[in-house]
Amino acid sequence: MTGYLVRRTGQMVLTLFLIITFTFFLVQAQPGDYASFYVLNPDLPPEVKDQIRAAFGLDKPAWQQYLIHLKNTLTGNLGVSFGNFPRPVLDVLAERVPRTLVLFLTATAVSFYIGFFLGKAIAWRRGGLFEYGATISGAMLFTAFTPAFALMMIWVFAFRLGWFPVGKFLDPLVWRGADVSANYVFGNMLLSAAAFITFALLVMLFLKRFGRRVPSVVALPILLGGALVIVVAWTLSGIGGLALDIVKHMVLPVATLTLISFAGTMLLTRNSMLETIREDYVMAARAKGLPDKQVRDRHAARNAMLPIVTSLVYSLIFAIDGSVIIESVFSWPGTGLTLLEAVRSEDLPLVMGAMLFIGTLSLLAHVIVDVLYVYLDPRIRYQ
Amino acid sequence: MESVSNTPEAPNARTPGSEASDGEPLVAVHGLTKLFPVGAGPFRKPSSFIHAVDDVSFQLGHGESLGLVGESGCGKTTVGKLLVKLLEPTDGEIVFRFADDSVAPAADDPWDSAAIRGRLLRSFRRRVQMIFQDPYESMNPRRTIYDIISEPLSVQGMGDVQYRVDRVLEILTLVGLAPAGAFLFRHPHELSGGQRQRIAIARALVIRPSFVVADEPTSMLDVSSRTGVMSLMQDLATELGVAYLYVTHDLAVARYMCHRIAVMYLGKVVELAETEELLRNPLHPYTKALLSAVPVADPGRRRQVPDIRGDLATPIDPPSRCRFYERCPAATERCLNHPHPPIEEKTPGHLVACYEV
Amino acid sequence: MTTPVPVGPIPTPEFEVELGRGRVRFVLARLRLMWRSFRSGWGIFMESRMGRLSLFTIVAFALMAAAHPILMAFVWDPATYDPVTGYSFDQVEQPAPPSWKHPLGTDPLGRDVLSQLLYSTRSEFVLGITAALVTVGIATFVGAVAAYYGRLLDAFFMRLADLIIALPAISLLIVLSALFHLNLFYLALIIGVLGGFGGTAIILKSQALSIKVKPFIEAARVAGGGDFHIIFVHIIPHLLPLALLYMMFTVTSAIFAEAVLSFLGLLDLRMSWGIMIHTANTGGYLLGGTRYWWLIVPAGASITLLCSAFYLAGRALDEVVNPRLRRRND
Amino acid sequence: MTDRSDPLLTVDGLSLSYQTRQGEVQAIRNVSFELARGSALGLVGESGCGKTSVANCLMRLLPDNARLSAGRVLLDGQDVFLLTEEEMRLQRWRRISMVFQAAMNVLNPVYRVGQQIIEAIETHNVEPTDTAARERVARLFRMVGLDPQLMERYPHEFSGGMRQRAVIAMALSCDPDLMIADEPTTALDVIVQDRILRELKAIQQQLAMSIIYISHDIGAVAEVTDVVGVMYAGRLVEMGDTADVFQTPAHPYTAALMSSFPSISGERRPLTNLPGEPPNLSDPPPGCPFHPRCAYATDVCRTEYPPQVKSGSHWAACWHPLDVTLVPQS
Repeated sequence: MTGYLVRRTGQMVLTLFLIITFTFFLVQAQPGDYASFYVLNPDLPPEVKDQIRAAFGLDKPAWQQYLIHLKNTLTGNLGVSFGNFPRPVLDVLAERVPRTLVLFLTATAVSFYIGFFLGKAIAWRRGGLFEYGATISGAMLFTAFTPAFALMMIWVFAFRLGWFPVGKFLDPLVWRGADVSANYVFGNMLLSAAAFITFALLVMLFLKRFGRRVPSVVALPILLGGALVIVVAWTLSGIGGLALDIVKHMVLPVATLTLISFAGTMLLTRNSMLETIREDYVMAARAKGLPDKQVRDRHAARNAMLPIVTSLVYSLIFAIDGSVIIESVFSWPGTGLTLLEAVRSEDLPLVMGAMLFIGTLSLLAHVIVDVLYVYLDPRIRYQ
Repeated sequence: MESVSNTPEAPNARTPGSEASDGEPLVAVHGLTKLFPVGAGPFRKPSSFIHAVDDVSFQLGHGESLGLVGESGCGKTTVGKLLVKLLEPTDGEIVFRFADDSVAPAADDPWDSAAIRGRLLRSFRRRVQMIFQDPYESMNPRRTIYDIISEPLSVQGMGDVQYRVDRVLEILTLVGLAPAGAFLFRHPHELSGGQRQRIAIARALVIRPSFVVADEPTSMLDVSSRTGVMSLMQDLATELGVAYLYVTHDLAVARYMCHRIAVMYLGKVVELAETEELLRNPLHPYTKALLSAVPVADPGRRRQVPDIRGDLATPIDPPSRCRFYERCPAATERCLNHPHPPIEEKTPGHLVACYEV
Repeated sequence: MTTPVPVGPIPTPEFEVELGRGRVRFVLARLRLMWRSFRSGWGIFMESRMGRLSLFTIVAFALMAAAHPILMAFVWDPATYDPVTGYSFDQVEQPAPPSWKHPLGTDPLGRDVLSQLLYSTRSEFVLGITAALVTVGIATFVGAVAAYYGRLLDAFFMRLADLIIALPAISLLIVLSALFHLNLFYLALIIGVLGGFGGTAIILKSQALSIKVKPFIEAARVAGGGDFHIIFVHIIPHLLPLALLYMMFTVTSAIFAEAVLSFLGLLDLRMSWGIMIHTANTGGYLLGGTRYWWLIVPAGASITLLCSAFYLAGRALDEVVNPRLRRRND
Repeated sequence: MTDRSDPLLTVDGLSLSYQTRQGEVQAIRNVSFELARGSALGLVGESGCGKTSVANCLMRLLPDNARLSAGRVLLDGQDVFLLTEEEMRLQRWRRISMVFQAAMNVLNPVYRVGQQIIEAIETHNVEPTDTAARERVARLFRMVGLDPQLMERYPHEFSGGMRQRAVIAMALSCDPDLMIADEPTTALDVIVQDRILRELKAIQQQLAMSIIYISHDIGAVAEVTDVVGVMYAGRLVEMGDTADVFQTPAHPYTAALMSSFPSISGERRPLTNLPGEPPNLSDPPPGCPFHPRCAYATDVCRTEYPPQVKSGSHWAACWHPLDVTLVPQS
C-alpha cells in the first residue's frame, strides 16, 4: 500500500514537471519569443529589463533558458509580475491561492455531499416524478451556462433580494479604519476552520472506539459546542465583524459553484447505485433482514461510492475550472481571476505561475483521491 | 427413452491410436513447462513464478481422445492453450504429425510447435482447433451465427461467400441444428446453451481440423443438453477422424468421452491410464481422493470419505518435493526429501508419479 | 436479482433466407438484421422520457440552424439582419425590445438577436460534432490499441491520459486562446484531442480491456485471425456504443467551452451565443436584470438547453448501452 | 408456538410470473409441498425450471417485475405474503436464512467477513452484547471448519471454499428454523464440494434444522436430502422420499434426468439423450409441459395437465407413470 502511494506520488511529481515544461514551451512557441514580451513591455524601467535578462538568460538559446526556468521554478522564483509590478509572482499567488482553495474546497465538499445524498435516494426509489425531476434539473444545472447562471444568482440574491454583496472579497466601507489586513483576518479564519475540522475528526474517531451501539446523537451536541466556542472567540476578538464581511462575500460564489457541480456527482451516484443494487451482497443484506436504510447506506451506497470517489478527480477539476469562471463573474480575487487578468494583460510570468498553481492544485486533488480510494477499498489496501 | 441411438457409445470400442500413420502419435508433448511471472511490471522483474504447467509429457494418437482431469488451477486449461498456440511454452516441445500432410514444412516432417509462425501458423490453424468452455462468452454477441462459424474460413481466405455459406449450412446440419438456414442470421443470445455449444463445435470443425482441444465444453450446460453435446462430439470424432484433448474437471464426463485420462495436480500429471483402468484401479493417492469425492445419485450407496488433507496449495514457486506432499495421506520421509517423483509406468499403460506406489 | 429467462425452441424461422446464387439477398438479410437491432435499441431509447425530450430538443435546434440560411436568402434583408454587420435603422434606441420586425429585439449594436441566435446554432453544431468525432476517433483507436497490446504502449497512453485529465481544461483553453487566437476549427480540434487522449480514452480502454479477455477473442485467434482482424472486427464494434455515448458528452463540453471562452472575449469568432452574452456584458446590460432580458435569455437558454439535450441524450443512450441501468429486465 | 408435528413450511398452489419485454414469464406454476421440522428437502431441475424462484418466494425477496398470481407460503402456519414488509424483515434470517448461489459475490468486499455476520446477529438481537456476538461468530466458524481468526479478514482474502463456508456460517448465525441452500457447491471443486456437503449434513442433523437444498446435481441432492422434488418448466412434477424417487422414478423426466447423468461408479451404462429444449415459459405448451420431449407422450398429454398419481408420500404428475405402483387419486 505504501509502495502504491509512493509510486503515485512519484508519478504526480513527474506530471508536475511535464506541466512546467509544457507551459514553458507553449509560451516559447507563440509568435515573438518569450524575451520580446519582457523587453518590449513599455511599463518596465530599463534596469529591470536588464535584471530580467540576467535572471532568465533571455539572450541564451532556448534549451538553456528552459533549464534556467526549471531551476527558477523549483527554487520558487517565478519572476516578477508586470501587472502588479514590482511584486514577485510568488507573492501575488501566495495571497490568492488560499482564497481559491477555500472557495472550491467548500463548494466541492458541499456539492459532493448533496450529490451523493440525492443520487442514492433517486436510485433507491426508482421511477416517478422525483427521479425524473431531479435528473432533468440536475442535468440543466450541470450543463447550465455558468457565467449566465452566476449572473442570475447575483441578480436575484444581490440586486433583487439584497441578501448578499454583489461580488469582490470584502466591503471597503466595513474595513475602513481597520488596523488589521484582510490577509491576516482571512488567515486566522482558515486556522479556525482547520482547527474545527481536526476537532470534529477526533471526536468521530473517539466515538467510533465505543462501537456501533453509541448513538450518533452524542456527536452532534459536542460538535455544535465546538462550533459555538469558535464563534464566541471570534466575536470577542474584535475583528469578528471583518470576518463576517468576508463570509458574507463568500456565500454567493460558494452557493453558485455548489449548484453547478452537485449534479455531476448526483447523476453518477445514481448510475453507480443502480449497478450496485444488483450485486448479490445487496440482496444478501436484505435477506439478512437488515433495515432498508442500512441496506442502502452500509451496503449499496458504500460500494457505489468507490467509482464515485475515483471520479472525484473529475469533480475537483470541474470545480477548479468552474472557480475560474465564478471568480471572474464575482470578482473574487483568487487564482482563476488572476489567471484571467494576466492573460488579458499578457502578464506572462503571472500566467505561467497561475497555471503552475492550478496544475499543482489539480494534481494534489489527484493524490488525495488516490489516498481516499485506498482507504475505502480494502482490496487495494492489501495489495 | 427415445433416441437411444444417439447414446454416446463406448469409446473403447475403437482401439486408440489405431489410425496413426506409421505408429507415430498425432501430438507428442515432451517436458512442457509454462511459468507465469508474478508481480512483474514494465520495468520490474517478477518476484516469483506460477508453475502452471511443469514438465508435462504425454502423447496423443490419431483419432484418440485424451482426458485431462483436475481441479481448477491445476494447469489443465493452460496445457490446452499451449497446444493450440494461444500461449507459448516456457520450456519443452510439442510436435504434431498430421495424417494429410500436404502443406507441412516438408512432406511427412513433424511440425515443431515452436517453429510455427507466419504462413505456417495459418495452415496450423486449419489443423488444430479449440472448443471453449463458456458457450455464452466464447461467441461475439454482436455477430451472427453465420459470421461466427464462417470466421475460420473467412480469415483464412478460404472460398467465396457462396462456398462459405454452403460449408456453414453443411456443418450446421451436421451438428444437428436444423433447419440450418433458420440459424444463419441469428445472434448467439437467441439460442439456448446447448445450441450455442453446438455452434461452437461447428466453428471448430468447419475447416476439418485433425485435432481439437475441448476445454470443458459441457461444464456450463444443463444435464439434458450435456448428453446431446457429448454424443455429438463422439459421433463427429468418428466421422471426421478428429482427435480430442478433452479438458475437464468432471471424471464422470471424461469417462464417457475419453479413451485415456491424465490426472493433473498443481501443474503436474500425476497419473495417466486407460479410462476404465484408471477408474477401477486408481494408484495415485490424489486420484483416489478425487474419485471418492464425486457424489453418487444412488441413495442406497454410501461412498467413503476422501482421504486428503487441507486445501489446494498455490502453484507459486513450489518447493522441490512431491507437489501433493502436504495433502497426501501416504506421505513419507522419502517424499519430503526427494524432488517431485517422475512419472513411471507401474503396470502396462498405467503411468503414475508417486514414490509410494 | 436476475429473472430467469427460459429459452424455448426456435420459433418460426423469420430469417430463413434462400440464399440462391448471389450476394444481394445475403446483404439484404444482413441489413434487415441491422435494422432490427437498431429498432430494438431505438425502442429502449424512446422508452425513456429523457431520451424523447432530448431528441426533440436537438431536432428543434437543428431546424433552427437550417432555417438561418433560408431566411437570409429569401426573407431577411442582409443589411438589416446580418448577424454581425447588420443594423436596424428604424429603431430609435438600441438595444430595442422585441417587436414584429425583430422577434427577439436587437443588441446594443443594433443587430437582430434572432438572426444572431440562428446563425450561431449552426456553428455550435459544427463545433460540437467536429470535436466529438475527433475525440471518439482518437479515443476508440487509442483505447483499443492500448488494451490489445498492453505493456509499454498501454502505460504510455494511460499516463498521457492521466496528465490530460489533471489539466483543468478551461484554464488551459484560456491560456491557449490568449496566446494563439483560436478560431472555431482549432478550438474543436483542441477540445477533441484533449478528450480523445484524455478521459474518454481511459474509459474506452477499460471497456476494450474487458472485451480483450473474453473467450471469443481467443476463439478468433484460434480461428486464425490476426491482430488487425481482432481489433477491427471484434474489439472496436464493442466500443462504438460507448463511444457514441461519449460523443454526446463531448458535444456538451465543446459547446460549453466555446461559450465560456467567447463570454470572456478570448475567441476569434464571427458570432456565437457566448459572444452575444459577451456583447451584452461589456455594455453593462446584464445587471439590468429583466429589463434587457432578450440580450441574455435567448443565448443563455440556448446554451443550457442544447448542452443539456446532448447530455440527456447521452444519459438515455447509457440505458441502451448498459443493460444494468434498465428498469425492466428482459 | 405450534405443534411440533405440524409442518414447518407449507407451500400451497404457489404461482409466480415475471413481466418482461417478451411478455409474461410463468416462472412457477401451482407448486405445493410441505416440509417437516428437521428434515432436508431437495429441489432438483435444470436451469430456468423455477427452483431459485421458489427460494426467493420463501424469502419474499422478489424483483420488481415479479407477480405472485396465486398461492400461499405458510411458515409455522403464518402466511409470509400477508406480513408487512417490516414484519417480514424481522422473519428473514431469524426464521429463514439462505446460502446463495454465488457465494463469491454474497460477501460485501469492503467489510470484514466477521463483521458481516455480526451485523445480522445485532439486527435480530440474537446476542445481548458485542462480545457475545463475536463469540457466536467464532463458534460458527469452528462449526463450519474455519479458523475463528479469519473473522478479521476481508472476503477477497478467502478462497472459494472458505467463502462458501463463511456464507454457511452466516446463514446459521441467527439459529434459523429453515435454511435454503441454493446451489451452494456449484462453483467448487469436487473435493471441496464433498467436504461442504458433509458439513452441511452434519450441522443440519446436529441443530435439528430444516433445510431446502436446491441443485441441478442429482448426486449431491441424493446424498444430502430426505425428501426430493423434481421441477420442470416451473412445475413440481414428482416428489417423494429421496430413496423412492431415485430408485423408482415415476415421471419420465426424472428418469431421463437420472440416466443422462454420467456416473463414475458401477458399470458404464449408456446415457440417455433428452431431445429438444425446455419450453419457453412465456408461451408454455398446453397439457403436460414435458410432452414435446417425452417418448411416452400421447394425445391426452398434449391437451390436459396430468393428475397426480400417488403411493404413500411419493407422487408424480404424469399420465403414463413409469412406476406402476403409483395410482391416480380421486
